[in-house]
Amino acid sequence: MGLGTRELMAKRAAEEISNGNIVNLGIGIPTLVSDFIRSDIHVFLHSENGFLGIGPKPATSKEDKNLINAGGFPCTTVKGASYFDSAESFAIIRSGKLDITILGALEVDEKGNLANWIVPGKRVPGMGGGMDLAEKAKKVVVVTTHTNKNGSPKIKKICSLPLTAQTCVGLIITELAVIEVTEEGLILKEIFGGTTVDEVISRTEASLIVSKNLRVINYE
Amino acid sequence: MGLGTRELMAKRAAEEISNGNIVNLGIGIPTLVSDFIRSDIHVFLHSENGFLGIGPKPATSKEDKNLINAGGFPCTTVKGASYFDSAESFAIIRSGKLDITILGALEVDEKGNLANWIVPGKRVPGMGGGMDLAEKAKKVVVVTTHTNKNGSPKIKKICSLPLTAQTCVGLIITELAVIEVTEEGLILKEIFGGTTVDEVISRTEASLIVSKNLRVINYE
Amino acid sequence: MVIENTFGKIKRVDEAMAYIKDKTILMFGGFGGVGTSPLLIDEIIKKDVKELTLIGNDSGFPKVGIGRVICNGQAKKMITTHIGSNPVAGELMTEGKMEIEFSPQGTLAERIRAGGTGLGGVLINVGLGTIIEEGKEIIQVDDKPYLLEKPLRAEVGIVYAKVADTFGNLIYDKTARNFNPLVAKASDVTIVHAEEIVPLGELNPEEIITPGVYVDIIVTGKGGEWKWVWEQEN
Amino acid sequence: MVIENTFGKIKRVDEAMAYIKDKTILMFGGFGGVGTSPLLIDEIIKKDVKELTLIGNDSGFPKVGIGRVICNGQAKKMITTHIGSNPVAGELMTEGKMEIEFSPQGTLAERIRAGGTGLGGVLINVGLGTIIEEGKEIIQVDDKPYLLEKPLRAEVGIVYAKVADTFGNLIYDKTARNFNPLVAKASDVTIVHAEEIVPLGELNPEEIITPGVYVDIIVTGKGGEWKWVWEQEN
Repeated sequence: MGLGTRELMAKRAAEEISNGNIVNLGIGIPTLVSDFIRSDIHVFLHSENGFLGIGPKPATSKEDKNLINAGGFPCTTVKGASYFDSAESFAIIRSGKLDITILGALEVDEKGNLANWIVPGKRVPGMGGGMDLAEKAKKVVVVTTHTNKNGSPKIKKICSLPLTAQTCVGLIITELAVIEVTEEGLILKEIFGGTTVDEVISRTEASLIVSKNLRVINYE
Repeated sequence: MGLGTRELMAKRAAEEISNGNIVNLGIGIPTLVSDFIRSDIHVFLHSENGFLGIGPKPATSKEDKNLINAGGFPCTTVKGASYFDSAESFAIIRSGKLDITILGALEVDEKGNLANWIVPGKRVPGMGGGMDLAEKAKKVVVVTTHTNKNGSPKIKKICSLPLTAQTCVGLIITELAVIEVTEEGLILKEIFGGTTVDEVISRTEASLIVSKNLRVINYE
Repeated sequence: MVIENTFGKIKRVDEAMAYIKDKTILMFGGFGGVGTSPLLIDEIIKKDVKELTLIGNDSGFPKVGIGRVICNGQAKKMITTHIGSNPVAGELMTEGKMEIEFSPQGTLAERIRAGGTGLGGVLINVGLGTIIEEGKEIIQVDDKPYLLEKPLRAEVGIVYAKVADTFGNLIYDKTARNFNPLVAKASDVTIVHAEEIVPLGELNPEEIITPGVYVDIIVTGKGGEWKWVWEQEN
Repeated sequence: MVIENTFGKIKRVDEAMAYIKDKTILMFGGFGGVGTSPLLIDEIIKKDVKELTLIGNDSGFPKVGIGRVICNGQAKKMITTHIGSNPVAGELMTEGKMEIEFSPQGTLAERIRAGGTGLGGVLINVGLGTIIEEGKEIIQVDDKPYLLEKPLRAEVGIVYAKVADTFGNLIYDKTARNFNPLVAKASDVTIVHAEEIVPLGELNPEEIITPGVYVDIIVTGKGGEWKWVWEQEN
């Protein structure tokens, strides 16, 4: 049985995580990443509400109403977990102790600017912890569909939506490609099997520099 | 057996403490105050290092090297005590949760300015927590000898030494008298038995307004 | 076990509720409703006080946490980080019936901590180059720009704890801690709903998270328990 | 009990000491020497590194805590609140051999916390109208003046804990906690001397004071224990 598109993206994102990393996973596809973290490494998942060391989802009827991740879902703890208040939770982020955050996006641009919290006049949910994460994590990985529902590119020359944080994104993972943000611009490093470089370029507004060592990802 | 001068001052200072009060006692004479707090009230003594609920001195050989008050001496805890870090300890002070601090003084003046941390060129020990306490406690009670070793008044028109905090002192207790700091000036409210109003005035540089209800303190 | 009310802090719920009135500035613990007192939320709805200013992490869900108060039309303003889980909050905002001031989550937590710690403000560089800058002073420290974020305090704070002793020393339960220790410190009147009240000396001094010095009123009791979204889904 | 060094943080004392060199900016936990690691102080003296900048609450006593390092002539500067318990520190200052920068105790604690919390500074109104104002920017917030107090960080922090697990989650012992949790967060390299190291999972997540995320190196062992002043008096 092959992986769905969301799972492919999550699996690729999990490759970014190394032993000992402190990781924060946003809601949506990023949450799926935890299923693909290598079993031979030990990482700590951080939850904004005030908790380091998220474990797997509990069995039904084993949920604890006071043990909930930042997305609002029941969870468990791993060995070495700790609870703290929300100020301490963001102290961990703000002081640069978070190795990786994996977030969704509405738009990303050539400079690595990220917009993922507001569509003025339409959807104004608030930024939650998104600005802290995007601004302060050592590495920001964006996992997003390559285009929006209307087929418009989400990887833009310049973000048009209000920003979450400036020049924060390090890596973009979509269902088509993996793109690195560098000072030289966006580098197309990898494509998923089933697409082509031309398709990726045609569905991207931003300029892409095609890597000389382009990897084609074929899981399984 | 009568009380010594230091104990008389400490006993008078203890009268300022009410049930439920959070109290910080400075080193020296203020430390003695705890021996005179009424046994029918429940107060919590605060220690700057990070501790609320100081108990009596432990028996010799029962000392715990990790249970020490801010003055550096072994202590015990009362029921309801809590430990915290030094930032939290001063959060309690800075946020106005300390009802009374009882401190020593080098000089106090008519406006309630306090100098108790530095004698330039002579003694520069640092302010420790003195500035926080003097600035932020709800009530600052100064316990001090009326004059210094040379017989010079410590209650001055204007402090000449560098200040610990401005207009912070509420009450001054010496071996001769109890003086309240008000917007009208210093009010001589009480004298200890054995002295006279004239003696107090002659040994004070600041102007004193003698209370119409002058109390003469005769303990025992 | 006899509980002596040595400090007079243990009160009936109606005595506590006397502090929550029309126009009260009310801060609440909780994150997605977890760690928000069901009992006190229920009482606020029963009392039907109006024009509250709410300060807290998020607007809960329509039937969970502070979301119930919002859906009951009791708030005129909210200072928060996220309202996405409560569509009614978004509608009230769009219709101009509830003013919303957004703060990044870490900034909100630090602003509340600053309020409870007697600071005049904190300098934070999250939100630079975004609309969060608007109306805020930018302060340079060693040639780097920071936003001057002002402290937040409330007239009344509602806190949900696992255990309180009679002085108000508190411990919390797992992720229900979240904003509660911050709210406890930043409110003129701190009302704690404790699942259990124990005599003085029962709590280990090493494990106390909130020293009782910050707590004014302690209530206990059942009431208002909601069904969680994940229970509703099942 | 087998301790697995899963995160590679458990090291020998000499490996830890490699980070403490001439001119290192060194922050230390402790208050009057209580909560300062005797082992690490002893090693610093043995290594005889010079021109240290020390950041911590006080200068200890001549034979206790950081005081031993100061009396050994190893510090060129100290940022602290009090040196009264160590006459040698006063002499070195008077002779111009050690520069002293005084901060009020609560301000020092907040400056270190700010350094460990990624803040650009905090606004505090303790010290207004005193010589503590000198050289500091005054910021008005809602027409009230505050001093802009800058964050403090160190290259190396030495922390004394009661128990560490292999990730570096820490608990402390009574008043030996004091500045230690603040120092743990504000140092580029945090070295913990734990009285005991336990396997992951042995510490209760509710009781952990310092999350291991802040800890880089964990050592354990005996050495350098001093006689306390109150023991010397007996």
